[in-house]
Amino acid sequence: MSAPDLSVRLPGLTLKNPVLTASGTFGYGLEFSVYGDLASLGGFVLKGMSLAPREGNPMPRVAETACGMLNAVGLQNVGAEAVIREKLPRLPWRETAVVANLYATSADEFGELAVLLAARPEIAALEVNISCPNVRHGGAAFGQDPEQAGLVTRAVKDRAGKTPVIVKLSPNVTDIAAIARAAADNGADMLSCINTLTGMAVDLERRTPRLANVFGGLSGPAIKPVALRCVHQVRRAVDLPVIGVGGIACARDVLEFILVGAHAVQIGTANFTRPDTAFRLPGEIAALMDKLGIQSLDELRGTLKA
Amino acid sequence: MSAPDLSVRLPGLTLKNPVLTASGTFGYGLEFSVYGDLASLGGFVLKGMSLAPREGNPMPRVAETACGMLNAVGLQNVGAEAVIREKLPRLPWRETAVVANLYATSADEFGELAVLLAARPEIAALEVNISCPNVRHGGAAFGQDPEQAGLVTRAVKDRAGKTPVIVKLSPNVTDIAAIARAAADNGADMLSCINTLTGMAVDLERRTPRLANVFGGLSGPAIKPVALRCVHQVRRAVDLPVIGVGGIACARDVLEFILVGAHAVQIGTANFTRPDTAFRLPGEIAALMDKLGIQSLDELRGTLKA
Amino acid sequence: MDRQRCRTLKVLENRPVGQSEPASRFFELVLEWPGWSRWTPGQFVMVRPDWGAELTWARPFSICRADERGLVVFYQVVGRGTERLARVAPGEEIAVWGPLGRGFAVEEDTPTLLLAGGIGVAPFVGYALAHPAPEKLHLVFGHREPLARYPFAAFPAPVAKENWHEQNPGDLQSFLARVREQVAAHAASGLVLACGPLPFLRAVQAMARDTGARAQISLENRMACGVGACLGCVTPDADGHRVQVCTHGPVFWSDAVNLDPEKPS
Amino acid sequence: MDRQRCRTLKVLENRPVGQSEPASRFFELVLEWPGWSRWTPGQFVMVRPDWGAELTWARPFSICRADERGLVVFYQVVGRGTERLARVAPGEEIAVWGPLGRGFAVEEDTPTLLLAGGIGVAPFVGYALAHPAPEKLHLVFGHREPLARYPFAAFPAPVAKENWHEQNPGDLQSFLARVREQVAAHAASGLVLACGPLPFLRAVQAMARDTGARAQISLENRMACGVGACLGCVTPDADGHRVQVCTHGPVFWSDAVNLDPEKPS
Ligand SMILES: Cc1cc2nc3c(=O)[nH]c(=O)nc-3n(C[C@H](O)[C@H](O)[C@H](O)COP(=O)(O)OP(=O)(O)OC[C@H]3O[C@@H](n4cnc5c(N)ncnc54)[C@H](O)[C@@H]3O)c2cc1C
Ligand SMILES: Cc1cc2nc3c(=O)[nH]c(=O)nc-3n(C[C@H](O)[C@H](O)[C@H](O)COP(=O)(O)OP(=O)(O)OC[C@H]3O[C@@H](n4cnc5c(N)ncnc54)[C@H](O)[C@@H]3O)c2cc1C
Ligand SMILES: Cc1cc2nc3c(=O)[nH]c(=O)nc-3n(C[C@H](O)[C@H](O)[C@H](O)COP(=O)(O)O)c2cc1C
Ligand SMILES: Cc1cc2nc3c(=O)[nH]c(=O)nc-3n(C[C@H](O)[C@H](O)[C@H](O)COP(=O)(O)O)c2cc1C
Ligand code: FES
Ligand code: FES
Repeated sequence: MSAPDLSVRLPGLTLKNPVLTASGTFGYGLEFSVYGDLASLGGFVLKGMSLAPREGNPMPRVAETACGMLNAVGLQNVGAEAVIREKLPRLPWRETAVVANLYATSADEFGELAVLLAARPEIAALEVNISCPNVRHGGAAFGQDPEQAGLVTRAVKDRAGKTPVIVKLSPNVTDIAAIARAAADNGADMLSCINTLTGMAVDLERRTPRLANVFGGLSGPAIKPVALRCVHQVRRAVDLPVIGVGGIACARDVLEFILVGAHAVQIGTANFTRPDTAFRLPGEIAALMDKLGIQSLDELRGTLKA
Repeated sequence: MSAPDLSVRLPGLTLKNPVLTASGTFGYGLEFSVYGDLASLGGFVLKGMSLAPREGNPMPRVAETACGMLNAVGLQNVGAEAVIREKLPRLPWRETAVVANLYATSADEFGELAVLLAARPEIAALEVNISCPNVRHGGAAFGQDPEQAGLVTRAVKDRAGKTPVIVKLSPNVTDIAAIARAAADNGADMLSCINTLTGMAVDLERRTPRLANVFGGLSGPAIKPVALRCVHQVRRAVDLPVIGVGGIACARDVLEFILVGAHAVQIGTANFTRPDTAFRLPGEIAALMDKLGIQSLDELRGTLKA
Repeated sequence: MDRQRCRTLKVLENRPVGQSEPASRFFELVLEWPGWSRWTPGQFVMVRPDWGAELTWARPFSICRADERGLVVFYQVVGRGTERLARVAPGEEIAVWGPLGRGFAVEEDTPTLLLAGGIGVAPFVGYALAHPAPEKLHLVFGHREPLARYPFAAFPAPVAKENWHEQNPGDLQSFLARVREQVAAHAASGLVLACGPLPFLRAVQAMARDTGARAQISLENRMACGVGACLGCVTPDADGHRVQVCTHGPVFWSDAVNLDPEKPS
Repeated sequence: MDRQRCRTLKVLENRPVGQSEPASRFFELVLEWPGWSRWTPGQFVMVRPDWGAELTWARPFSICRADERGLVVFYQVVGRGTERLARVAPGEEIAVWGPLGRGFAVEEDTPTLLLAGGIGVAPFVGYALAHPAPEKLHLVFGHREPLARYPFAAFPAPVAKENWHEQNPGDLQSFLARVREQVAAHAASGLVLACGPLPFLRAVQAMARDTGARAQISLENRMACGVGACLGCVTPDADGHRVQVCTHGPVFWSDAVNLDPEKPS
């Protein structure tokens, strides 16, 4: 049997395999380059960036929970221009897809970011973060209202030129399909889901929240069932490729998301459990496909009998 | 130091301790009576009941997930009249609070159920399940729309006489505070939160959902951060006692919910990890309070510095 | 009532059976005696090592044997829970509740056919040991792994026993033909008891229906609580009502349950 | 680049130190040699036994010693992760990545003061063993548990060392007074290195400021990734920018970081 075909065709973008890494969990890629070959990944999504530099939230920002973690980093980043200047030139963008993750507090600002990043040859796609629960302005608010989600999507798409636009959805909504439709109707090329679930943890002895920000985003294996559900609902609601994110830790998890209809996946918290997790996955996926007698991801994608 | 005071005063109801068990995870109490003394609990909530008997969803109905489980039982129950006839007479209701959990597909039906159950001396309170993700009609739909939630609450409250009414909230919403306010404005005496998160799991080899119903409700330690967050948000939004539910497994968990503002708690999935979990908790809570130098739950409740 | 039915028991032994390789999949677990006043073969226990919160449920296992020397469970490693169970060392403590459910009928004077598929042989060991007239018992055992991996030698001598090793295509058919022959032989005045994989139980159910034999089958539905509360383990009964396997079973009269797979709605 | 920096290493030893009771809280973990080409005392490793998914993160530990015989970590059991780590048996494999972060300055000709609080003594063992002129080192060690539980005897003989056992109220003050005295003594031409609980580091930072001593302190912020990616471990630097302790530290010049607790916004 020949090696299974792991490639993924997306609008305006072909990935050598379905393994991307999730924004905020893989730095600028460079932090992980000693643990594996960045070029071996399907791609990686950069830490969320804004127009101006942001210092993020105070400490503590992370807490461990049962099969998961909470974070309230609050989008600390050096700002888009510094990323362009200092990080992009160092990335192996000709060999793997480098995706920019955008955060802003207004549709206009999102548009400005899109102009900056879409102009960069290093950037293969823009991922619009309308789902961050850890910032006071914008963030999840855009992702929780179809109209706002549509406006932001349109603002980015209009200024992204040929660079494909991925809209990242929040699970903290009553009806994720409605947000997905709004994004689709306003020009999104792809959707990624999910961002984190809003959660909280407390320190009983100190009688304080475990995060200075009180609320944080829950990620990790704990949320995988919610992520699978969201991917399934979104795939049934709109006819766009979906990138599955949430609790993915092993090759089996990846194929489960493909089975439910995802085109590709992003690895988040699992990068922390072992920094070479993402690098090991393409090989492990191929081996598992082999074992299951699956030749290509297309053959598996969306074949769930439901 | 004297034994800590575990009692909880609720509208129309005093509990000897904050430990209730959650609907659907403790049968009719009787299933657990060989594992402990039912009368030693603060109370227990009966399996959700409807007017007519229901056979629930087909198999498989449960799946294990990371630090949690999915269920899609679909409210199988023998119907309210059979419960009243066959189960209530066998329960130690003079010694502990027996709470009826109500499910219906319309506000009128909810009202009818309320009439039946509120008339029973065995029943200490009614819990209105407007948050079940596992049934096609009603269920979560009522819990995801403030107006519907208000109507159902009103229908039950109007027919419940002196029996206190607890409205059980769903976490599968954009704004849980809005639902909480709707319930409060329409006469709810207390709120319980949370019911399960909608999730999904799949069998890669068979290419099928792991639940015949496709979607199910996620419960267990995995969801504790979401439950704590919801209790915190709801307590800040309305001035009603809240019963915390979601992933509670040990005395520390219980006190964390009290710290965030809950009056009492319900133990769900943890009843499955060991059938004597709930029975052991009151003693373990007292021991932990002792260790922390807390004399009464009132002293701890809602004292989170946030 | 015995309010101590959920106990923390010390592991006395936990070792691979019938093989020496580290990759063993068959284990015998011996726990300290839980002090039960009574149990019936075919009943089961829920077992939960102190494995933390990642695996939510305890795991159900048939009682293989139980006497003053200890409670014995015989298990096969098939997934995450049994893998972790296999790593538990003697001296560690694990939570156990039971005996649970309804066991097999014991009829002293009735020729009784024991039909076991694979690890389904486990409860019949205790059944045979506790039976007042083991010479009335006839075991027909079908297995895929070498015989030494199963507790086949543990049956008392008076039991008539035969084993069918499925190694080649066609072996399964020979085994089922033998089962059919024996079910027919026990149809008039005997009792048939079966434990094994679901397709095997379906076959036995059909044979019992065809021959009119009185038969009991033991189901292994997935269980979260083991005590009748979660309604996760239900099976449709003959009237189409969904009943809990953990409390109404796991042993049912074969005409009392509907084993056809339910269609997802 | 060495692309093998995340390794699965075999546990050679993992045993309680300085006591025989089972309830031991201090352990020495020896792992097979990871084959590093280079490391600096004060650097750390992330350690993750094969404990399943319930505990999400690996745990950071200072490198206590590292040479061809193995990688040695010295740890105190304080929570769920270290409890599970303490149960790992020799022969098991655990994931380790490192060496991580920036270690302590080594200045051959400079009298160097090592200030250790409790388990914070761990990295100084390797520091002293690797130092080209151990006779220039002076260790002041404050501890609450009996001395035998810490790797105090492991320091090479030329190191001047003194220990302060905090048993009674007031002992802490005597210890801090001695620390202040020694910091002052090293202010003019020495180097001060400190590792221990945060309040202790704050005190050392203040003393260095007051006396003008050149000092480095090692921070132990909570870490999820250890590689600079999660931004969970940040601390404000002197300019108020939040920098990752795992990559910019864990060892900082004491005037380069702001240790005042941040106010929740
Ligand atoms: C009443 C009863 C008695 C049993 N007696 C024995 C016994 O004596 N010896 C023994 O080895 N096993 C017995 N089993 C089966 C045993 O409970 C399962 O093999 C075990 O729970 C699997 O746990 P796991 O975590 O290793 O597998 P999982 O990781 O949970 O699953 C691994 C695989 O096994 C399947 N599986 C898991 N649980 C069950 C189940 N309950 N029924 C059918 N398939 C399942 C899954 O679908 C999956 O394919 C019994 C089951 C029941 C209900
Ligand atoms: C760079 C670095 C080097 C370290 N070196 C050592 C060492 O050599 N030996 C050693 O014993 N310990 C060392 N630590 C601390 C060690 O990492 C923690 O004790 C450990 O992670 C606790 O894990 P746990 O799961 O047992 O505790 P948890 O269950 O996670 O927490 C238990 C308690 O410890 C506190 N805690 C947990 N992690 C940390 C942390 N990173 N910093 C401060 N408090 C924490 C929690 O707030 C809680 O009160 C080091 C930490 C860092 C960042
Ligand atoms: C520490 C941390 C930081 C994150 N930062 C971002 C971010 O900047 N932008 C974004 O869109 N998502 C961010 N996320 C969300 C992840 O990209 C991902 O959607 C989420 O963690 C769920 O995936 P997982 O369960 O695999 O971690 C962050 C997550 C974590 C844990
Ligand atoms: C098997 C099962 C059945 C349930 N049935 C009901 C029900 O009938 N009515 C209801 O309001 N909630 C039901 N629930 C939800 C629980 O009462 C509880 O809200 C939820 O499980 C979260 O708590 P936990 O994490 O402690 O389990 C059920 C949960 C489970 C696991
Ligand atoms: S296992 Fe819970 S009802 Fe049978
Ligand atoms: S631990 Fe992740 S950035 Fe430092």
